[in-house]
Amino acid sequence: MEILLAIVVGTLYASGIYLMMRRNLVQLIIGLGLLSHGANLLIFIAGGLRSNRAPILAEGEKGFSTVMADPLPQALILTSIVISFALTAFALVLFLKTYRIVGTDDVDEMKETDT
Amino acid sequence: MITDILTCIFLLIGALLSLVAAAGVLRMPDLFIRMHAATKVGTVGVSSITIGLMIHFHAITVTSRGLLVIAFFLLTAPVAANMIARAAYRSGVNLWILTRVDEWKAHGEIEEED
Amino acid sequence: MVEFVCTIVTVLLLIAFAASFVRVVIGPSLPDRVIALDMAATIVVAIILTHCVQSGSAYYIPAAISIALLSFVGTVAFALYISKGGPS
Amino acid sequence: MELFIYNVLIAMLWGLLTGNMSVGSLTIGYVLGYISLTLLYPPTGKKLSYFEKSIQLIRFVLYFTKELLVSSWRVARDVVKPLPQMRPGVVGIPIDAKTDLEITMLANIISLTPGTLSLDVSPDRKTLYIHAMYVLNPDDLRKEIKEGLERRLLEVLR
Amino acid sequence: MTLLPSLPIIIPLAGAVLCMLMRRNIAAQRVIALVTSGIILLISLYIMMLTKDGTIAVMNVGDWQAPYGITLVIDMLSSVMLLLVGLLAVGISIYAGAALDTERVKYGFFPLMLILLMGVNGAFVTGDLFNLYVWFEVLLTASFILLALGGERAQLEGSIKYVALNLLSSALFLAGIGILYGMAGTLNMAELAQVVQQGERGGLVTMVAVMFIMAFGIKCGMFPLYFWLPASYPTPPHVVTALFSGLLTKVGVYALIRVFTLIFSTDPEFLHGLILIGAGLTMLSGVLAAASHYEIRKILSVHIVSQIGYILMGLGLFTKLALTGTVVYLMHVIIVKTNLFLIAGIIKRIKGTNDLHRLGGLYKERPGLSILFLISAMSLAGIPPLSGFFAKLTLIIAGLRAESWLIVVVALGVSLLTLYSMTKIWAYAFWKPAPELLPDLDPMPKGQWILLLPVIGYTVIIISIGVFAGPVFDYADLAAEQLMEPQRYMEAVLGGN
Amino acid sequence: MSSIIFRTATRYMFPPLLMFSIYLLLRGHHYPGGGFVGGLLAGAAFALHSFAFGVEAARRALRRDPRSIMAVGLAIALLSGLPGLFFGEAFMAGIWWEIPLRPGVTFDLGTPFIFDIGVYFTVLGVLLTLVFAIGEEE
Amino acid sequence: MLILLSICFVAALFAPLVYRILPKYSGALLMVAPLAMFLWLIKQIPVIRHGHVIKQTVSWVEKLGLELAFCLDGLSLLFALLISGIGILILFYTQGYFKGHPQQGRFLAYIIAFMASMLGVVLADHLLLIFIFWELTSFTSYLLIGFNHEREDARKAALQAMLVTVLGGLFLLAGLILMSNASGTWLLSDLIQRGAELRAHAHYLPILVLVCMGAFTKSAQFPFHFWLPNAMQAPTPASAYLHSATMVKAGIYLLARLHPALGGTEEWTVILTTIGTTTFLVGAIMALGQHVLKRLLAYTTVSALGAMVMLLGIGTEETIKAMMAFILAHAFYKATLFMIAGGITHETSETSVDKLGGLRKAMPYSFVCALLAGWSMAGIIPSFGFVAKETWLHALEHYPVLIVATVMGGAAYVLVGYCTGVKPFIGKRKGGHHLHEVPFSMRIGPAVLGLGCLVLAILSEPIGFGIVEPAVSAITGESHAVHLHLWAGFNKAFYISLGTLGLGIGCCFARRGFLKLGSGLSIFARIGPDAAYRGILAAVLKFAAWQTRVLQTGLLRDYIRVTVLTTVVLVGYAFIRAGGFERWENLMPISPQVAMVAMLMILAAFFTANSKSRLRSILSMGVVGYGMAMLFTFFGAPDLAMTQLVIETLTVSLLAMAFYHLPTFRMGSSLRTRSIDVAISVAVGVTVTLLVLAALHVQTPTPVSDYYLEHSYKEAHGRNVVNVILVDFRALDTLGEITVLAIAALGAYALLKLKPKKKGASE
Ligand code: NA
Ligand code: NA
Repeated sequence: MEILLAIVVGTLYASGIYLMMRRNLVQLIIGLGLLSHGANLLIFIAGGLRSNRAPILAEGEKGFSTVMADPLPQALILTSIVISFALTAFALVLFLKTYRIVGTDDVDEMKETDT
Repeated sequence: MITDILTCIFLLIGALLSLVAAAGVLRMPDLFIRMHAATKVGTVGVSSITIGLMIHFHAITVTSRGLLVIAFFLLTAPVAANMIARAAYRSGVNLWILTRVDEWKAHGEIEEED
Repeated sequence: MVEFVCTIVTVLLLIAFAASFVRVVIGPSLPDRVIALDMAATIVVAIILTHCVQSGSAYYIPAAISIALLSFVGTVAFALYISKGGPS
Repeated sequence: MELFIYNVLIAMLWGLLTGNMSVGSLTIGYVLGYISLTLLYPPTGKKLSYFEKSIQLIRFVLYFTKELLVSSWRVARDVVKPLPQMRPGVVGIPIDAKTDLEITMLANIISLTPGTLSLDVSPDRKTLYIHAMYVLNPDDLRKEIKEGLERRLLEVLR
Repeated sequence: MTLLPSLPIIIPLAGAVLCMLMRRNIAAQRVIALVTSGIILLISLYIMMLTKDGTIAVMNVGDWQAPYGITLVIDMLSSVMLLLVGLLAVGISIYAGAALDTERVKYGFFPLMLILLMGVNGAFVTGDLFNLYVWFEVLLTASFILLALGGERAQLEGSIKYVALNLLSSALFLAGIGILYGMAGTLNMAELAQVVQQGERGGLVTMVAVMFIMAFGIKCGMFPLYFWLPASYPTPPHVVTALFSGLLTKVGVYALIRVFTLIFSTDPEFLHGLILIGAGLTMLSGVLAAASHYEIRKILSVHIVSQIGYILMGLGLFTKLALTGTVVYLMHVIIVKTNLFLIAGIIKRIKGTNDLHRLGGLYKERPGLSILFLISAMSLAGIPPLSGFFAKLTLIIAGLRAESWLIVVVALGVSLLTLYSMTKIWAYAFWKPAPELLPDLDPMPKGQWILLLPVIGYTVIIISIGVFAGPVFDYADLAAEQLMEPQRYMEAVLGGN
Repeated sequence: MSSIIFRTATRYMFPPLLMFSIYLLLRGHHYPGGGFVGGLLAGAAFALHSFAFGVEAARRALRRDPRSIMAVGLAIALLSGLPGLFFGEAFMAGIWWEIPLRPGVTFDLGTPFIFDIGVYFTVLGVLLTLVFAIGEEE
Repeated sequence: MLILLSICFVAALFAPLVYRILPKYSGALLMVAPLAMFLWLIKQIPVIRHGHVIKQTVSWVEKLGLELAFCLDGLSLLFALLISGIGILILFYTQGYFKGHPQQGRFLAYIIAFMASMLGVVLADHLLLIFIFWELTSFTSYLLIGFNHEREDARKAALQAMLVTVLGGLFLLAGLILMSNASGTWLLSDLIQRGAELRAHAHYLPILVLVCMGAFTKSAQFPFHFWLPNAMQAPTPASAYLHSATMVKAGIYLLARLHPALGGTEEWTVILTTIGTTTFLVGAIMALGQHVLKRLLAYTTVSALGAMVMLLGIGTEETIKAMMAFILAHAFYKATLFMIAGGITHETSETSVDKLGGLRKAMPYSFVCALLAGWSMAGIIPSFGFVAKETWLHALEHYPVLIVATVMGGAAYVLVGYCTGVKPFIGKRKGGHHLHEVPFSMRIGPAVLGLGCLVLAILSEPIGFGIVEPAVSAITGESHAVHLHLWAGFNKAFYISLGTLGLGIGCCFARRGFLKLGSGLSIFARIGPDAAYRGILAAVLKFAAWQTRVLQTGLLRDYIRVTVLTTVVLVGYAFIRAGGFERWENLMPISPQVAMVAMLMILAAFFTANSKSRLRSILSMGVVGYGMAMLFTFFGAPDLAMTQLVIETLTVSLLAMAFYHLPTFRMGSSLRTRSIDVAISVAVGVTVTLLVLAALHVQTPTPVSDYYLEHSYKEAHGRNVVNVILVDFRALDTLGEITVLAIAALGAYALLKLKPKKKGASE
């Protein structure tokens, strides 16, 4: 199972990188999105898929009796999801603005600052 | 036991309905017809699965929340469908060639609106 | 039994999900893709609910409601986009 | 008055959500609902009358469920068939519904019923355009909706 | 310790929140920013007092004992970095208050700056790997916005590259964290270090370590990962570039130092060798790029890269003396670089441009400014007895002691080219007679003396680092000593078990 | 403009949505949910409002600028870390009070919960800042 | 010592201020600093004479072993006397030379700072301290050479001088550090004791070469001599001081200083003698072809420096004695001639010897001084130049080849002495305008030094044992008796000296020929070291521009490619180095749901990446997100599933809202570009997959999480462990997270609302 999921992670990273190398600003954003999906899934898998039971203590119980899913990677991924959402939102506006000011959404044409 | 069987039945019905809806979405000839399949059968499908869920747990908290799920779906689905259909119709999405009547005749008039 | 049926149900739902994904990909118009995605979200809700039954934990129900609501908001946003004449 | 009911409904909804129908819980629900409503409506002197219409409501729900199941079956069958039998069309239906709530409810109910999908309300709010899957005769369809769904719905609402 | 180590995080956040609440009151925002910066400085001084005897200050946030909660750890290196942040914050606040247009302030310059400081401080004090990631994102986000704020074309274009490449780095970082967590079952850096040093997972550890080199390498502007830096740094207002140059890349370097002295110290031959190679190429590539530019801010920006090379050189050599050099270099370069950018800002104000071909005559007209520039520039070039000299000297001694001839040759050569670049600015902007075509835009902009305040202050610091190199080296040496003995860090955090 | 149907539906969905968001916030400590998702849903409610009635109306319904809400949320989150200090514990240490609702039933109010409220408001403010700003774009 | 040195630096620091307040008396006031030093040094002569060494040490940078260690012995005393003594005179001279010049204050500051640095070089006992002052002399000389900064030539010359000397300085630094590493001490006085050890060390040759590089660049040895004539762009006081009397001799000083430690080996002798002799001759020959006063002097300075290195290279007691005498003689006559040359140019605005003449009437004082100095330079009795040359020739008794060289060089000195000391003053007046003598302050220096040439000669004996002897002892490391005589009788040396003079006079008559030769030699300007310097500089700049162009293409794609490829290669290498995989254990069995979701996600990712329609791309990404949510659901993460779905929907909606304002996809890349990108992306994918797989087999039980599961309800009052982690165990993360959210929103808002201003509005 994990092997299959590892391939998924690889695919997400690959697609993300590929999209980032395209010329369009929107593709850049989508690429970043896929990349963050990939990273999240990687944490999820690497953190260990030890159980499918949610780490939530049932009403009335005082302690867990069976193996639960590891809660820490979940918390990490949650944080990471939110952060990448924030960045995606900002990047989106940034790109929107860039398109307005530069007059194109072609990344290849944006090399004024480098030379 | 009986609850289990009922649960299974409702779940399966839901799944099959969703499958049918999906088939509709794939097969139907134009957007509007596809929407009939997508929104309605999907809604009924989810509701059916929710009923299965409520039967399975037969607990008041689960049932109340299940009812809420159904209620939210019944509330949102038609509105969403309406919004999309209206927008699509006005923006000139093609009707199926066999469409019999078009009494609205506002098809593709979006520009006038804005 | 329930667990087994749940697996079957999930697989069926996933097939439906795949079908709606195909519609997302082939379009042809934007509204087509949008309703297909909306339906995909609905199917995800169904899968989550099925998983509730399978795992015996009802924790996922609020998640289902949230998705229903959010996907509604999303669909509306797309509808507005379409009615503003946004290009696909 | 309408708002009051609505508020009570919200309070009950709260109870449902928390799974706790105690007085305290309902009060919290009421207060939350009140806050939400005040956000929506700045206080006005609007006054509405209302009475319980539970019997009509139940009748309506039963009718609607039947319609839902029947037409679901029809659509589902058609989807699976190798050659679909549908005759779609866009039809305008003159409506008696007046208020926003009435129009919306009607449109939604129509949309929920498989085989029909409301598209838009005319600017003069007198006609509801729908897309239907089986339009053998537009006038039959009009009649079916006006006599069936709209009448029963307005009964409940008025 | 229940509060102190967290204050460098709390105070700027509180200041930022206050600024956000006082959105419309620009004057109040300026005051808040300045006061907050002042408090940050005072706190960092106090922390320095506490840690100067070698104490490692540890605080468990929320009273959850390590490794379960997030632990804040301040050793000498962190302490030094915090102090630098404090110094920078005060100067930048003063400068920004006078230099920035009201529009930028209205749209949140000060809260963004304070949040940037929060992120930077957070990165310096945290003892938790994932928390480090969070602070990185905080400061990156703040920097994205500061970079783009204003919305001029160059800014936006630069921002896009900056955003794209830094997010790529974040994805790498995150992947590294995920794998490390899966391997060690903890995120606490001290415990991670313990697990890694038990050494059963050598191969994988090295792989992950390489990922960390890459992730932090992008952030700190290492060769060949630094492209975003020259593309973006010369675009925002000078005060923003000054802030960035002082802090952003340095956080990346700090992270590299922290992680590669504490956690990944098991395979120095390969890993630190890799860093050393990177360091050499970085300093060379950066300085060459600087030699090819004729715009002050571009020269200074690519020079950042070159200086990163020096800082990394100490880490790559991985001896106590080398790390001492690295710490001194950090102290030196943060202040000097910031100061140079601030001076470039003043030049832009006076002359309306930073283009060397269009500038001139400043030496004649502004002897004071000239001297301020010259001191910073020569410090950067390593002319004794200014701050940069001691930093480079230490690294070179360390390199020769380690018999890493090649890196020493590169470091010395780069030093010469740095001198070349600095004298280029000096010759073109200051010595050369002013080209006729450039009118003196604003002979004495009002409030210019306020802009000079931080510059003078930093210049005094630059000279002081040289003159009082003794005490400076005592601190740096202590920092290096702690870095070379990670056992102390682990004991301080985990309580010796 | 949007249709009557959508406007009406929004009017009736708005309060339950807000309520649901608060429900998620309150239950978050024990069940899935929490300040983040709660805040997002509250934001979604206002976003819907802005779709239906325009951004101006949504701003009026919100009463305060979303950026202020955001700042207040951050302030709450930050301040929730301080009570621990008065009890001699560390920054962000959880302090819990048991609030009796009725005899025998208590509600655990703790600083982590207050922190979650801060998250709620921050997220609400953030989402609306974004939605309104993009919505107001020409 | 330290205090006196500090006073000098302080004087430099306050020079502009002093000048601004008291412009007329600034020179005199500031002179107090070097004067104090000079007097103190004079006082020490007897002490040093008796073989004592004065030391002073103040700790500075303990951790680096760097101390402010100073040591005064015979060698440093001689140099320090020269530096402070001539420095005083130069300050007088400056007063007149720069009268009314707006930047005189700055000049004073620079030159006093230089003087202090130079004193530091010769007094320092710590290797690093020497280097510090060494670099300071380079730096101050940069400011001095570039003093006429509005002239491009001056700027270029300043840069050249600094680059060359600093380059040498860096070599020197490396040499010094290696030396310290090899000997285990930083102190010169200790180092000298460990000479044998050092000479036997494996790093001896590198050390020697590095130190020589430092010394040769500073002392303008061939092939680094070119900067010195160019440095004549400096104002004359600076040239007189730096480029004749002091700075250029720093290299000589250093070599002399290190002679006991490094000298006496074959390598030492070969390197120093070869380079020294070459420089001596090259300088002399180049001087012949010059007609500009200062350049004439500059080339002979180069030559003289070569002679000193040559003499030091031979390293016998005699040659060292000769070297010291020559240093003394050279400092006196060369500084005088420079000052006279400056005075002439100051009054006539003329720089070429050939356009000058008949100034004796107008400038009698100058003439006398110049004559004395020129006399000494030509090495004619009675002058100290003669004494030095006698000693020199005597010392070279056993080196006939070098004697020939000396004769040739000496002849050139005669010519230059004539051209600069005599020729401008005799013959017909050239240039009609009204001329007068230089101001008084400009006469003091030449007068003192010019007379000094004579006086020293007369006082040869006491100078010899009082000053030269301790210096020689310091260089050789053992005590010697030095006797200098004005008149040593008609010995071989005298005859050779006489011959030299004759040859020199002959040269004076053949000067026209030499000028032609000089223009012929100007070919060296194109192929010589100067050209090499320019060529190297240009090549470096060209390479720099090329690398910047190649690396900083401006294309984000290129940046990502390089970044990603580097990562892939290095991680892949680490993977191979680690020996690939081990076996996996405890993998979960494949479940059909998960497998399907995985396949769907792969497909969705593919369609996201490969789509001509941006909405298809975006919605496909939504599907990926839904897939993530389903995985989270299947593996027990309800919070994650919920958040993922909500966020995914929001993201897609926000994108849709923004799309309204963005154009549709238009630009595609070429097939080649896409193929490369696909290859790179696949490489990334494979690497990441391998990484995850490699990570799978090392998973450990997670004690941290068990702690959370156990304590979440008991101590943190929460049943939902994930939420408890977020708001309690790791609340700080969440605080950071919402901060990110808040500022991202703030930024987006600002970006949308803030309209860019017109150009140049900010800063
Ligand atoms: Na639906
Ligand atoms: Na929906």
